Amino acid sequence: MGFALQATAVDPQGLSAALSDVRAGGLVTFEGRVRDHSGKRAVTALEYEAFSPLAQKEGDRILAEALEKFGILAASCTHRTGRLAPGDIAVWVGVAAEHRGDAFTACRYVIDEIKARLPIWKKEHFAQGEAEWVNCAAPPIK
Amino acid sequence: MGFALQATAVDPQGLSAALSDVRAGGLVTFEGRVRDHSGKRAVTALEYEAFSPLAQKEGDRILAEALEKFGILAASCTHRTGRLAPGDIAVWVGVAAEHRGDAFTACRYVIDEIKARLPIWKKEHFAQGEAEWVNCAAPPIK
Amino acid sequence: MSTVRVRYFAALREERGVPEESMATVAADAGALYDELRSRHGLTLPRDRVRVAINDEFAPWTSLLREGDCVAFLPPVAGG
Amino acid sequence: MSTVRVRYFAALREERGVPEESMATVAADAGALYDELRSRHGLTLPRDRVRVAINDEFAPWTSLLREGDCVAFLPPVAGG
Repeated sequence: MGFALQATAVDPQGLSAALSDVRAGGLVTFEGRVRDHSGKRAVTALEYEAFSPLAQKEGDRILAEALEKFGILAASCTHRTGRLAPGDIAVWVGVAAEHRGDAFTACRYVIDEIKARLPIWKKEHFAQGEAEWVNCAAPPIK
Repeated sequence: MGFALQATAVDPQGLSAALSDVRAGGLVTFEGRVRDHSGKRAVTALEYEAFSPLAQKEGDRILAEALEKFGILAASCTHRTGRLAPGDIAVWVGVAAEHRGDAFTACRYVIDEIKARLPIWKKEHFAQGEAEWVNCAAPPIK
Repeated sequence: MSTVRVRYFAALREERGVPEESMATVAADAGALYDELRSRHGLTLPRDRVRVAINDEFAPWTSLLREGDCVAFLPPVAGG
Repeated sequence: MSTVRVRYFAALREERGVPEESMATVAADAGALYDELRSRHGLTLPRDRVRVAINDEFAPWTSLLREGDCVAFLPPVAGG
């Protein structure tokens, strides 16, 4: 339950189990995995760097917002840090609710806000050997 | 993968694993569980009855529609039959896509259509001993 | 006059007391067959809350019955 | 003049070459501090693509710097 940053593999089964509640009719989960490509380039690894104390606060706030905005019973989110390979789970979100509509809406809200607000960065390592921080390229000179 | 009706416990971990695809960035799943209440009455068990050959065809059609309508890589759905206790998984849907928006939309589509169209019925057994088929009450006399 | 196999599900099965039966009917189409069965067995659900499937596929109430058809009556579904 | 601790992340950390440093600055607010560091170290990201956090909380660029503040510069995030 709650938000967690962790340097070890994500366990979706354990996280789902922690959200089970006999009042809940629906559990919606989102698993974000490392893709084997970015644009047309083959990706060999992703490296996540977090500003931990602020990421933890912001993650906690996002879950609190979801619980306040939507009719849900429980929500949790876990985000990886460190070096990941294609296929690894980078982020997991789960929302339990009495009614499925609320669970879908809240789960979507949490992952959208996590992606937009959490102070976490990722560096893509490509098959050709180069590496780039996502979203951090300097703008072209105007 | 695909649609399945089954009389034994649903295995979300195995179903998720079957959808894993290194091209997929996102996996959205929906787990529908038996609630311990219905309205204000305590539920002790749910009994699912299916018209199997038609439910199988309709389930296959719903997944094919999702694959056609949305930009997704794979989808699957498993629906229980038989007698279930509160907390048991009654239906599971999983959708893998490159982009999370498509995965959410398609997963929601599949569970909504499954609930509206699949020839499956459920009987609620209440703590007081009585039992009722959901949605099957005769209309009041006008 | 044709002989058809009739299947009932859920609440309809319990009201009829059997999951299926073979019967000869003068009903020309699926709708007329349901009306016949409804009045004979006191089924409570009106036709507009029931769907029919013929030979394991959804079908309109106006479907003409053919010898040997399997006609299934489906009360309102409640999956998930 | 105040002494602050500065933290850099991701692309900014690599451009600066260190994850953090202590420094004395005459900058009055967080925005002026970033401008000073940007020109001194040739950081490529303009201020409008960077966010600042002071003492582990998001803060506006106009925040006045106080002695001992920990000022973190955050390039565009990319979680998930």
